[in-house]
Amino acid sequence: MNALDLLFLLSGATLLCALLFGRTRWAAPLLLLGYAAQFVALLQTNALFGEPISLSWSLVVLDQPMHWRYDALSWFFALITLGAGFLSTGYGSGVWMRDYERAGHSAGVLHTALAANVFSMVLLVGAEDFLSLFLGWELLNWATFFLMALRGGIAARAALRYLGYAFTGGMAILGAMALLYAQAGSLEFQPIRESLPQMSDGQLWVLLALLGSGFGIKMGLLPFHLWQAPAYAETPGPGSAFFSAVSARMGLYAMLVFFVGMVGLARLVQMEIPYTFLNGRDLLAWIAVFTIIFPTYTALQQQDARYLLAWHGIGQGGYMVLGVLVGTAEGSAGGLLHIFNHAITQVALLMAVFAVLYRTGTTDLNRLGGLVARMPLTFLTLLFGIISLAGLPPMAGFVSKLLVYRALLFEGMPLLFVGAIIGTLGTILSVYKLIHNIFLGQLRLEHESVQEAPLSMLIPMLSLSLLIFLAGYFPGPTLSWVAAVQAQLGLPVVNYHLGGVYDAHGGFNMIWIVSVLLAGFGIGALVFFGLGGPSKRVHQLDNYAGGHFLYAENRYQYSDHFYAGLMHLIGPWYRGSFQWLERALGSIVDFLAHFTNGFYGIAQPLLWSLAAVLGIAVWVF
Amino acid sequence: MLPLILPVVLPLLAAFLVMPLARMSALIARALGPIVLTTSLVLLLPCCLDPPAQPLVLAIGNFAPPLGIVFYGDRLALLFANAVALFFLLFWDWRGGNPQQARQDALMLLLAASATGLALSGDLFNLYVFYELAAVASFGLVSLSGTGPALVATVRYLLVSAFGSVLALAGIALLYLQTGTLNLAQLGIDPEPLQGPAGLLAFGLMVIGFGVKAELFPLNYWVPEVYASAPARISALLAGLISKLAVLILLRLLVLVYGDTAAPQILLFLGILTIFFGEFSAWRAQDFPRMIAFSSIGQLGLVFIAFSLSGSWGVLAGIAVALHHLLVKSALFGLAHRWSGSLQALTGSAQRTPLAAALFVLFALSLIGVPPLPGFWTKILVLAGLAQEGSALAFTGLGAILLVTAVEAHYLFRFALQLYEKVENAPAGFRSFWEFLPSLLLGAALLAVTLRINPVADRLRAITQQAADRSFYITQVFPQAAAHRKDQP
Amino acid sequence: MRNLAAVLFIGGLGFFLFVLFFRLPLGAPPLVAGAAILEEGGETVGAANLVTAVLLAYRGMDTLGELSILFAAATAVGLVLGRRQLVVSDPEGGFILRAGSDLLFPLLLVVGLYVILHGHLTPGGGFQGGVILAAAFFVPVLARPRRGLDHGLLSFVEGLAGAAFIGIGLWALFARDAFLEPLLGKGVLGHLFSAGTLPLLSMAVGLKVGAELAGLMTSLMEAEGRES
Amino acid sequence: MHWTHLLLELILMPLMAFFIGMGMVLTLRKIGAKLQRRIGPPFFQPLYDILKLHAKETQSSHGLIHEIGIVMAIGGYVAAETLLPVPGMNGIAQQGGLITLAYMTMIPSLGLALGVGQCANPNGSIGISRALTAMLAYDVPFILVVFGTAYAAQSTNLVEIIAAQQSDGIASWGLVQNPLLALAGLLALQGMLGKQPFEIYVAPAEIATGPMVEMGGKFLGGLFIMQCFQLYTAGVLYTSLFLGGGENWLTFLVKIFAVVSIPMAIAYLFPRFRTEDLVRFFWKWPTFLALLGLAFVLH
Amino acid sequence: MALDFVSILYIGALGLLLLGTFGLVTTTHLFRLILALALAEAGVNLLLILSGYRGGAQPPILGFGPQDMPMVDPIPQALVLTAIVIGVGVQALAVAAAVRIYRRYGTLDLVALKAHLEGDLARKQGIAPPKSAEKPAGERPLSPVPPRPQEP
Repeated sequence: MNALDLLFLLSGATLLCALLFGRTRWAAPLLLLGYAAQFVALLQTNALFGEPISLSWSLVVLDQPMHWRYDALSWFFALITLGAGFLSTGYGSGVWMRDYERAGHSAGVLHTALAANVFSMVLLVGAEDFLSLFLGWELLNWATFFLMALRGGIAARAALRYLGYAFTGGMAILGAMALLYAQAGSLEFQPIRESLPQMSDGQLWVLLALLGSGFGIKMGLLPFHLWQAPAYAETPGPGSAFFSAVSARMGLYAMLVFFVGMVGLARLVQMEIPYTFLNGRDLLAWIAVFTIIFPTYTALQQQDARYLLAWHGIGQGGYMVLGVLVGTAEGSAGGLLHIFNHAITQVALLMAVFAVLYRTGTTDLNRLGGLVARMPLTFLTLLFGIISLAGLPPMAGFVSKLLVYRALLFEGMPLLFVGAIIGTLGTILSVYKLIHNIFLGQLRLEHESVQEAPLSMLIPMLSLSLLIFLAGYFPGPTLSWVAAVQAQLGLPVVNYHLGGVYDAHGGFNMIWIVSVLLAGFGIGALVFFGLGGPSKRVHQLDNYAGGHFLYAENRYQYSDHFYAGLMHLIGPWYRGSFQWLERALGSIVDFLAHFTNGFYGIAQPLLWSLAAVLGIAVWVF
Repeated sequence: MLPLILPVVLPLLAAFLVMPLARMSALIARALGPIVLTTSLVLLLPCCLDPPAQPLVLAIGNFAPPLGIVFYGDRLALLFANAVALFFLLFWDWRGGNPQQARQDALMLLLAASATGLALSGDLFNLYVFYELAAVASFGLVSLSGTGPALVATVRYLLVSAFGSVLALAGIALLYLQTGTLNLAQLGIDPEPLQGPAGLLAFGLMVIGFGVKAELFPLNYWVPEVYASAPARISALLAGLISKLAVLILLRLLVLVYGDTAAPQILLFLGILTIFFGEFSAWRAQDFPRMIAFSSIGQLGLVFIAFSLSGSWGVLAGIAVALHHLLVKSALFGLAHRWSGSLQALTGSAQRTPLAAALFVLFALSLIGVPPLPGFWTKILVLAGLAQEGSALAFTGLGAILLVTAVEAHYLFRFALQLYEKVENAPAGFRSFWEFLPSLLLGAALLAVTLRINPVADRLRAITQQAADRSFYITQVFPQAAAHRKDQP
Repeated sequence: MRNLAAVLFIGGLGFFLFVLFFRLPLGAPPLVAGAAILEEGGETVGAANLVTAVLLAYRGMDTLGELSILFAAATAVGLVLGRRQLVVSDPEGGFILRAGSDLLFPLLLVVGLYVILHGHLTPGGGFQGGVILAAAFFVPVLARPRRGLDHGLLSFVEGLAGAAFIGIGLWALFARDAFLEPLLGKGVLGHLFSAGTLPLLSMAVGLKVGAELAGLMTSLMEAEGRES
Repeated sequence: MHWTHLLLELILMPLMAFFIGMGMVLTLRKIGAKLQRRIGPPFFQPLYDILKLHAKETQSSHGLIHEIGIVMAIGGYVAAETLLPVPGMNGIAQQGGLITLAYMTMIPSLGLALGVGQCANPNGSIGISRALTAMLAYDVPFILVVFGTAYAAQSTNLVEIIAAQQSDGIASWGLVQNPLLALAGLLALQGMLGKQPFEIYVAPAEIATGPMVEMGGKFLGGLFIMQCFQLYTAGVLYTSLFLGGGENWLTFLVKIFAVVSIPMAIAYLFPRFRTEDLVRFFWKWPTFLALLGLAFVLH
Repeated sequence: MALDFVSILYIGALGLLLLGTFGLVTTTHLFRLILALALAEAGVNLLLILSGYRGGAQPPILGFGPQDMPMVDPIPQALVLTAIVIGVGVQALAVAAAVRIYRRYGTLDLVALKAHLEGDLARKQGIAPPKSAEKPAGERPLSPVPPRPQEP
């Protein structure tokens, strides 16, 4: 039994524990232990820097072998999965869960759903043939659906919508599998890899469309992104955090395996679209850029913190795809690194928002404000998170985005570059609105006695904040993982050092940048606190504007239509365009159903049977 | 030889006797059916679990084929015969209490006998007779409740069924006109003349004729209303079992005579239309029986598509899909016994009967093909086969299956979520779990198959090997013909 | 519109059917199974009427199925029409009807039995005779609707007749290991007591058909007359 | 490079930037005064202003973030200056690059935004909302300009970009090589500095409606320092990208003062744009110019 | 090929079949449908019996005619006998059902009956009567999550 067997066993055992003991008091410690044990087993596999490791067991079903194997890519994704599982469980284990149960929900179900998600992801990222990939994929889809739906109500409807998308995606993948099987005679990766060069461009385009949409739906790539934000936002706290960290990235994982690992970017570039200047890679890259822009600006419109963050989660996925598609060492490193950096960022952000929800009972951005003095540590987490999310130094998100920008720049892709930047600017705008509307501005009277988030929630939040900062300060370790993944995928490998990267176009060193920035803050503090006299602290509720006292009972927080001017301008550009598409599809299904149902409403449809007979007669004649 | 003939004859005998007996002792009359079916099961089960190497071939009355009628029991036929006994026992009206109980039992026994006959008979006209017997018995059974809707539905069903019979009979006449024989094996010895337009037309007529029971579009308009108004047990048997047996006739014809012609294309085309109409209609269904009735139509479309694939792949895929649907759809109709009302009214049912709701979810998952449940393997067989086929129609079929499966998943889980919704005054549904015991058993069977997928697949392959081999069938029925043919080349 | 489409469809179908049919060897179809039966039917089964030989021996299973169908139909009709107390409103027939029916009854009975018993020799047989028997029992009902027929008795007869058919088959199964194989001596071709068990089977068929058809017709008539 | 040397550079660069920035503030005010036919402030007025503001007695703070915001505003620029090479001093320009610098300059804006947000004055929040929107507007052409110049030099390293421009006299200047980009950059600069017609988010004329509404005393003083840095950064950045950087201190100073003078001169010619109009403007003309310029660079 | 005796018979058989089918597909009156069904069945039975017919052959009864004359195929004759009885059974059942239906609904028109059927079924299942709201069973598919807290 090797380490990978152990990992799978432990993952299954954790799921079983959740199923059996999820309701009991020791559920949380037990599960935390389970995730930690999986983590240790994952480290033991040494799949990142060592040789890929195969599962000792394999299945043969209907003559189709099913293997599992962990390589650097699997390891990287499994690491994020297990980390997210561990932290979310930790976050939701203490008082949060007590509250959740008091509201009439079942802790056992939540634990089970979470463990099932982790288990299916551990299974998925080890897939070594399409059958095991699809098995993991579907398990994940249903585990996700389960976790989304378990709160009922709006969440269930969002989950159903998710299911509509995800299952359609699954079917697209299944169709692609059938085509691949017909071509390669097998579903294992190796024969498929060998048969892919023989395929015509037409066949590859079909595969690209099917697999691209199948995997893209999970990722929330345009135009399949509509399901994601409501579904993730309405999931209970730990689940939401877990999802946003890693769930959608499984689509990216599968895309990496197929499009980068098997088809290869070079082949994608060769696939010209007739009558345009575009090729396969450009097409995907543009989809990625629009995935950055549209969801980001949709996020800007949101009035609910959870929705806002969930929309950003979709948008950030675009950077990952974009970076990988650029294909240079820096670009793919940036894309891959952003998976990790975004995961920690998003988890921290959502945890902070759910902490606010836990304390105040709402995440409505128009019903909060001024909480900074009440929940300073949560504020700190959110601050670190938004700086990272917006891609500003000195946090982790900056490093990965910088790599992507540089790659785009040196590859000469100005429009994609500008698209990415526009997305970043939109992110800055929207995260400022987030932090402003929750923590700054007017404190509402009913929140005057709000306490800091409980310790069980603070610990994961603060440790993640630290991680965000450290991953920005010293990106070397994470870059070393990414480099191993690049080598695994056959991409050019990035030259990294502890502080950043260097290459023919220069490089950057985060240690210097961050150090200088910190020193700058020091100087700033020195100037500010040293030069002037002491300042007088005004009470939070003691405010005036334009010479008039503002009464605490009156709501004077500027939160509604925060960017009214901008929205006035760009609102009509994209408002509801995809909603329209979705509704149109729904209406088509509706119409078809209506049409087919009509047949069953005919009083005397023997004429149809006669027509069938006639048709057959014509056919055979 | 007893396993071939007694499962057909004994239920008939019992059916004839049950009404006179009921006048003497209700108890004996009630016990007769289960006893007979159990006997059949006992006779058949050894053949199915440990099948003989050679198929059982029985010339009725010792009249050598093609003079007399032949019963041909290969692994496939025996499996289905076994399934008949098993499913009739499962969905037997154990409760009783109907004033017309004896008649109902008699009809059930007739249906069982005809179903077994459909599985075993190797003579085309004999198959037609059993098919008609199944039809007439089912007319009686679906109108059991005697309500207005049931009667109207029955009459509509009867009309299309009779129309189909007329066409099927015309097809049989056309065949006989060309070959002078009705024995399937003999038809297969020299299929050449039948592969012309006239032979194909005969096949087409039979497709339409037997397609009525097999819920083939456009002959399936009776399905939703009949299943909505008939007792759920009967629906389970009709949708699960009888439809598959009707397909079985077409399978035999395809394998023996029409394998290399345009016939599979016809099936593929109609199958695509069937799956499309079924699943899309189900999407709008507002009550549970009709939802699964439409879903059943869709699944049978899948069966047709599967059987249209060439070679033994198609047979394997078809048998797998058919057996899977047999299991799942019967079980779903088993749930419809209490969940007979609108979907809306079932909101929150999981609160009172969590087991039934869980079963529904399990069956729904398997139905839409979620790995590792058996439904997935059957579906991937069909899809891979279609992709290998490579024709435009096959790709259309591929796309259609994928599309409608997505639709199917949506409506099934729309309902599943409804079941799990939290409401005040959750509907009671089942009074005890005995009421959905058949579904429970079938669910357990489904899980067992999931775990033992490879042995089951091996078994299916062995079945396919026999069923898909044209010359094997012919040799078994006409040893001399094979010898004769061997000399020829 | 619907009729127009129907006309077009029927026309098209008719065209194809005619074209296809007239390519076939009409009037001289291949004689495969039939030839063998014509060849050896007389010897193996011992019935002069080869149609009856086919019906009751070679394809006895079909006949059994057909009996079952009729039985199923009768049972289903019984189910559909229900078993409530009959209120027959039809008045008693006139004198001529009554006298005619009284006269016809024995005549039909005898003819029916004759046709049944000679089924293996001359055209006719269980079905034909059974229908005549049914008519024989139905005619008095027409004349005297209120009297009706005893459905219990009918069902008893039909049940027993069906059971007898199967019983003879099973007897063969246990005696000769083949269901429905004709037993007993073949006799001399053309004699009344020939063809082994065939006349017995014919008898069973006749009785069953007669009972069932009579029952069916009476049920329908009763249903017609019942006021609700 | 010896570490003491580097340390010295790191200390000197922000310090110089501060003083040059003060000089720029003075210049701007002088130019404004000249245009309005006033005499203008005395030479040390900027320094007086800063000292005066810090010396004020009423300094109401709305909380820690209010103060940290100012710290971030100053600190961010202090750090940014070390990324901007000046003649003879490169600082850590090699370790970062153009994009890093661009993002580094957003830190002060974020700090300011946080500080203003904490004040709970709706008018302040409105100002921030406008400022961020304006940033969205002018950054698009600006980023295109950055892209074009960096792509032309095949480097994001400012030292190399400057070196490339100094290789062949004026002919190799960015201004000559890519005049369209230079023009677009100039327009972006105008927005970045918040000068007319893009000064709505600063709202210098309406104290009560803008980011500064709650700022007094040393808070305003901090912002004043920040403005010095901001002017300096903009001038040096533009010079480095298009005017060949500084061959020596003299040309360097001339160039950067010239650069910041232009917006001031233009400013008085225009009325004010509304926020939406501002966005519309920047996404139309400068972006178009920059794209055109970029096309020249790429081909 | 001239129209010989057999051809005329075949034309008759097919004609009956087509006529019955025409009736089946055009009429909506239940009783007429049953009659049309009988017509089509007759046609098919004729077709079936013709499939064993050989020109100039005698009935398959031994000792009925001259010894050396060819006899017609006895099998179709037996088949037809079976088919006729099957037809009788089905028609009897149909008529019985029609009687009950007429008593229940007072009409034999299938259009009306189908409307009754749908209406009664809807009432029994507790769903909206057909063709009223035109609303699918649950939500529209892929419908946006309805009461979203954010602005539209």
